[in-house]
Amino acid sequence: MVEKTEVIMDSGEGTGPVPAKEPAEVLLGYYRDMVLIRSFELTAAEMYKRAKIGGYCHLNLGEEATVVGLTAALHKRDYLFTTYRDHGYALSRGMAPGQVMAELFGKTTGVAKGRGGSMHMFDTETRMLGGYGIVGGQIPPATGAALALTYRGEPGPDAEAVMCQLGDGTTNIGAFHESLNMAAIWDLPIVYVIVNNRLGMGTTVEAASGEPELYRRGASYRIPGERVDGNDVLAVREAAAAAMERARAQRQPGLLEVMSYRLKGHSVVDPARYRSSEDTERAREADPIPALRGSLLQAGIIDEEHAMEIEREADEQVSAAVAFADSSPDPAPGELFNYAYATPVANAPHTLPGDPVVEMP
Amino acid sequence: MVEKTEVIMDSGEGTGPVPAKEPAEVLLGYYRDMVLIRSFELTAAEMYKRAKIGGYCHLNLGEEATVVGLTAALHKRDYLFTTYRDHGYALSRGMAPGQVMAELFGKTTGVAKGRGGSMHMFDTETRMLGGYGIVGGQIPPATGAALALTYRGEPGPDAEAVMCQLGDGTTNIGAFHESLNMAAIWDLPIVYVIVNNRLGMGTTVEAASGEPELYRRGASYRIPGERVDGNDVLAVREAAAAAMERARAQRQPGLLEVMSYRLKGHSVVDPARYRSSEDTERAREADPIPALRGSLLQAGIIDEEHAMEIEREADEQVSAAVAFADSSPDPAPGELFNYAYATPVANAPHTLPGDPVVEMP
Amino acid sequence: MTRGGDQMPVITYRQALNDTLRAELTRDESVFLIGEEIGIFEGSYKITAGLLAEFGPTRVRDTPISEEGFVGAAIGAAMLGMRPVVEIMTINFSLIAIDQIVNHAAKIYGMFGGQTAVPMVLRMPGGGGQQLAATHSQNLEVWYAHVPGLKVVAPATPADAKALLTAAIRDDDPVIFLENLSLYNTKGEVPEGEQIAEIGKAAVTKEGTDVTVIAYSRASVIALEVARQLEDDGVSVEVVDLRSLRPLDRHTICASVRKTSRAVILEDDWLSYGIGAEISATLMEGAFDYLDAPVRRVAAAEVPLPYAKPLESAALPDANDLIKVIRELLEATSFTR
Amino acid sequence: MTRGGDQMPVITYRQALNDTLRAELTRDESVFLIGEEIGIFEGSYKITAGLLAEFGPTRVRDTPISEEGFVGAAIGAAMLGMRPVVEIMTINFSLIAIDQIVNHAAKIYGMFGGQTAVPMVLRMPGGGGQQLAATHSQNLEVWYAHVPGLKVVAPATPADAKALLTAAIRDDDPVIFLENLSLYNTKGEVPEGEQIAEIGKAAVTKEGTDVTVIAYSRASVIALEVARQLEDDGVSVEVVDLRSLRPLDRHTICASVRKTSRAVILEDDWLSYGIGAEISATLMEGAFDYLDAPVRRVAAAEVPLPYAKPLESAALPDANDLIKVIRELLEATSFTR
Ligand SMILES: Cc1ncc(C[n+]2csc(CCOP(=O)(O)OP(=O)(O)O)c2C)c(N)n1
Ligand SMILES: Cc1ncc(C[n+]2csc(CCOP(=O)(O)OP(=O)(O)O)c2C)c(N)n1
Ligand SMILES: [Mg+2]
Ligand SMILES: [Mg+2]
Repeated sequence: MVEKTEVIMDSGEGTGPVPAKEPAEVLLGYYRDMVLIRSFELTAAEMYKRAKIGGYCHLNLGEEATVVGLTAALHKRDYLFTTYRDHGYALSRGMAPGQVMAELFGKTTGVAKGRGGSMHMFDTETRMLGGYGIVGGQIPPATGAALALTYRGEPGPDAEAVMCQLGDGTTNIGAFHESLNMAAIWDLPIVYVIVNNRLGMGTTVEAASGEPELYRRGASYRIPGERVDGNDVLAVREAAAAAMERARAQRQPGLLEVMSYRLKGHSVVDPARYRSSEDTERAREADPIPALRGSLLQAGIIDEEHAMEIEREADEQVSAAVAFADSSPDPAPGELFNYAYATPVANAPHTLPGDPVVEMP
Repeated sequence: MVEKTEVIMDSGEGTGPVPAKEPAEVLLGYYRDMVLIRSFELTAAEMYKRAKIGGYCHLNLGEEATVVGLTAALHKRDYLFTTYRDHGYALSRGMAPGQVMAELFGKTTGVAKGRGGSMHMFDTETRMLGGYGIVGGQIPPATGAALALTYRGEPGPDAEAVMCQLGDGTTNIGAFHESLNMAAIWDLPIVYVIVNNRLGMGTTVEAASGEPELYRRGASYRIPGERVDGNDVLAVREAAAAAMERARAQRQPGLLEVMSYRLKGHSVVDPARYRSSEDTERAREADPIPALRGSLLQAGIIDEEHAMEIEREADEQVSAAVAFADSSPDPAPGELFNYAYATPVANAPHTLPGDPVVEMP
Repeated sequence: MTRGGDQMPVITYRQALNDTLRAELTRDESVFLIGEEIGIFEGSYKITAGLLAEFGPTRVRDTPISEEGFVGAAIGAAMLGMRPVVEIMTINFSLIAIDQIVNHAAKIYGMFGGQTAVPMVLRMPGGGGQQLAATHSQNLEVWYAHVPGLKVVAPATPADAKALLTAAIRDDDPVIFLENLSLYNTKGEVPEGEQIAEIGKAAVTKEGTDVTVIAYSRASVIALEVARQLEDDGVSVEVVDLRSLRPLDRHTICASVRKTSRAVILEDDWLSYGIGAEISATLMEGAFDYLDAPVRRVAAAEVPLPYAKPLESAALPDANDLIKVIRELLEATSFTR
Repeated sequence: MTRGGDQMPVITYRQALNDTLRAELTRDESVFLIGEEIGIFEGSYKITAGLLAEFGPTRVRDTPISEEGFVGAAIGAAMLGMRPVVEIMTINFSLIAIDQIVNHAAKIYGMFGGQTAVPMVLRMPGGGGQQLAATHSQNLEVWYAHVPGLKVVAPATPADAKALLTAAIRDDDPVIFLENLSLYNTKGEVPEGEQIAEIGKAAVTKEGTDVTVIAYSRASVIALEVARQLEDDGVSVEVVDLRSLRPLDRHTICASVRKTSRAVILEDDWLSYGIGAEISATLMEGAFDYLDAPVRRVAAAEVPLPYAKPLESAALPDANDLIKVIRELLEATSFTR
């Protein structure tokens, strides 16, 4: 008999009462960012159904506090590498929602000119150096980016550093092991962040990992590991900021495990039938957005009306993003070879299907 | 300035006084095996110089107690997978020295019919399923062999199990990580043995591994790790036997780190100039063969004459092996396609260089 | 391959694979399935749907995301007499496991002097056209086709999917079994009962006299459609479906082109150094004197495949490209028709 | 390529590489070397000898045995503007890193819309003939040559080694730089001073009128020797050294064969789906009307290369095989000479 997947809830219960010392506008900012991601992702799912978006499309639904907490720990000069589940990071790192949506729509105005799509948000300006679709594929390049930093600057509180986000299932791939080891022996300014949403597609962490407390896997490289509640935006920010500071100032690589939940299927087309209703229920209960909303209301930082205004603003931003994407031009077939090589070179093969390969004289 | 490599001596001092309870003939057997390996390897180096052997040739010189201790822990029905540094394992697992030497000479009488050479000793009879030349390449197949065992038998003291030998440098490759994790989640009957000879070519363990106490790396999979003095044949056997028993009876995978030394260069052509003289000296002092010889003499198990007889016998065996290899036939070019496929199939491409690819009618 | 029965059921390519896996799991205890998400998730593309429930988690084994590890584990299991059928989610991810496939699975039988076979199947879909972008849309089959020690098959129809998968599972060598994302929902007649194809043989799937189109996998389906379409225009196209890329059935290819004197290759991979290059070189060597004009190749544009639909469509070969090239070829050789 | 100076020093291929690495490390701070055992061990094949002592451990960086990891790290460093020159000990081990090379290095520039280049060089020797057996003797260059986004060069001479390595290091794209174990000790004249080859261009290294031999890397050296030898017998052989496998200089190849009307390809890789297949297909398309006979290929036998010398020698192409095929070709076309 096939058992339904059970995932284990072993972290905190999300954002509780907000600390008094935290400035209201900061908290409001986080709430705004989280709500924007939520609205964006729900709209992306909708647009996928309408076939405005194609290919694979993985959402951050349920992970908003994690995403916002992590990016809040970054300096402007830090670099971020992520998985294919990257829309939220792109928004939260500062890419314009319109350009992110345009990328999903495959338009020339997309952040990657429509060439990458959902899995490949990239922007040199905001230093998000890519969502990557090959599981674990981002980890060695992120590690190499940190290596590059050791050539161009000294450690210090304002030094540049790298954050490399990955999923729980990804800790079982060789590239994870090889990269953390290099970061350790070379003292690289990088923090690896495992977003543990308890599932890699349909497989639980317990089924996939000999050591399911994933932050402990840093021990194989003497990299300090820590686990934090991913539904608590402040806790995520604090833990990530501390690790990033050690990376910047001491070139101490870090490993942070953020316990989160995926509210929906692995990608928009996955009905997640393998998930038990208890588990889905638990994920819904842990939803960080109503939790933070509640805390903000309770602390008197917002009232219901203000909250609704924030939500409406987010929806408007997303609607504007859709309008922008919709009205943006499709790339023309003639642009196909535009980014074939960075250094142009003789004899590069630029023929279309069915064109002659060599001209007979 | 380039520092010479310093390797750290942090294990015991080799075989001390032999325990009274250990039967004399067992100890003598180990000594015989170790001396045979020593003689074989010295001769192999010599034969390489005489161009009887080609390609790469990696020796077990200095690792004899490790090799003999490990194979002593195996049952006849256990499987062994090793690296390219495999001559000693082949001998000690029971392959005929003549056939091992013939493999080195590339003769049809070689254990792999001359097709594998030094790095690829293989014999289904003695269940040594290969030396492998790709670093880490043997680890996933060894893990899969253990997986196969779970389909064909129940755990128990006489169950089959797998030993997978690898080098210290090899713990940094992705395949190590992926394999140990699978062994852990699937409860496989396998013991991974790291032969830590302190060097992977010219690189020290400390330079290559974030956690240089390599047996600790089992923790990432909740696999118990242990470290043992590789110059003490009995200690190696005990530790390996205990781990193999847990693998057989409880399907508990194990990780054993055996601290050993490489007496010479990485392969026969490596003068090891990168090694400090202190380090070479230390390796020489730790040589397990004079140590065991001394202990056996001291315990009165052998006298000088007996010892010399054992050594002479080993030399004679090796001379006979060389004679056998020398007089064995070379494979004929016509045999080239003999093992192209296990299941023959239409249109298999069996042309020699320059032969026509298709006959025109 | 024996074709039997009067009324053949029409099923999808996906169903043919699923049925065959079920049949082989039932027939032979040493067969087991292994791969990512093939069990509880029922396969990324649902090829293994229902099999976990039917055969349990040891026969249908979910793995961690460790392509090199579990492919290598399948190799070791095969060395001990098991017959693993591995699903690699797509050919793009097989790159992580390719050292195990090429340096181990393909070498073990020959390098160790024929002592131990490695009977395993590596199933993997390839192909573009689904807007999966550059890293998830590749056709790297030529890499595997180049490697001695491997066998490589690429069925185009549900019937061939069944007969070639059965053959692959019963073969004692490592077989790369190439599927294609856009074929899974295609339908065709599939004979009931045991069907075992002969690996290494191409098939003439339609006879014709004016030009031979050579293709495999998805491109074979297009070739056949185009051939049928052009028939109405009075052009007689012969279609050769390679079915096996390694070994390559040079005789069938050459025999067809010696008859038609014209050849076009349709392939989904990148043009330079692709499958078509070997086909063209084979015709150079085996049909030169019969050719009325140079063999033409219709293949993908040489770029990392973009996500945006207009660019993706421009880069991939389609029926129109094939028709255009056939017409060009016929025109250029009208003197001989 | 500019050739200057009166008396050119004669140095080995190894020395040419070593000199060039030194020169580029000196010239550009962003260049660094990374790989296994390139520092304290001075390189498996001593290409980096002396460089650690000269430039220190950050410019000449030894790595753990983690091909996927350090190749990927080089990619990331390149994305931030460094210019890593990676040594992969042999092409055989590049399989472990090939996901990073093909799914990342080759894709990042195009897939992200041209935002970030990946200026890096991947040096790797290939080739058989050293009795290193099946897993350590491969010529898998066709795999890389097939992949858009990569550039692939394969110098045959010390002078080209220098000029192409310099070009590769200064190029903003990932360049696969193919060396060959049996070339390291070969000697040749190497012009002093800066030499920058043009990637993507083949060279006619000897002119001739009877037949064109097309080759690259080690095979080019053999082709030239054979050409000189046959000259004494009155056979005029033209030699085309490809130098760049991607892009492939189809024009130079076709121009030569349009002149000689006969072509033989000499290649060290396996015949089926090898480099020669694309050359033959190119000639099919670009020189068909000029050919007096089908293009012939001389390539390696399709087996995992055995260790034993007699088998290894039988499997690999050599000068005699090439001479035999040239003579066969001339004989078959004697009517036209
Ligand atoms: C190398 C590779 N193998 C398999 C896949 C298919 N795949 C895509 S996402 C995924 C699950 C990843 O799980 P996790 O790391 O937990 O990240 P999450 O999706 O939960 O964010 C898999 C198996 C892939 N993209 N790349
Ligand atoms: C994948 C791969 N990378 C590199 C090499 C080259 N190489 C052969 S042995 C070796 C060192 C291995 O060191 P270790 O694991 O400590 O084993 P030892 O040789 O000391 O027994 C290296 C780098 C290889 N054979 N395979
Ligand atoms: Mg997950
Ligand atoms: Mg070692």
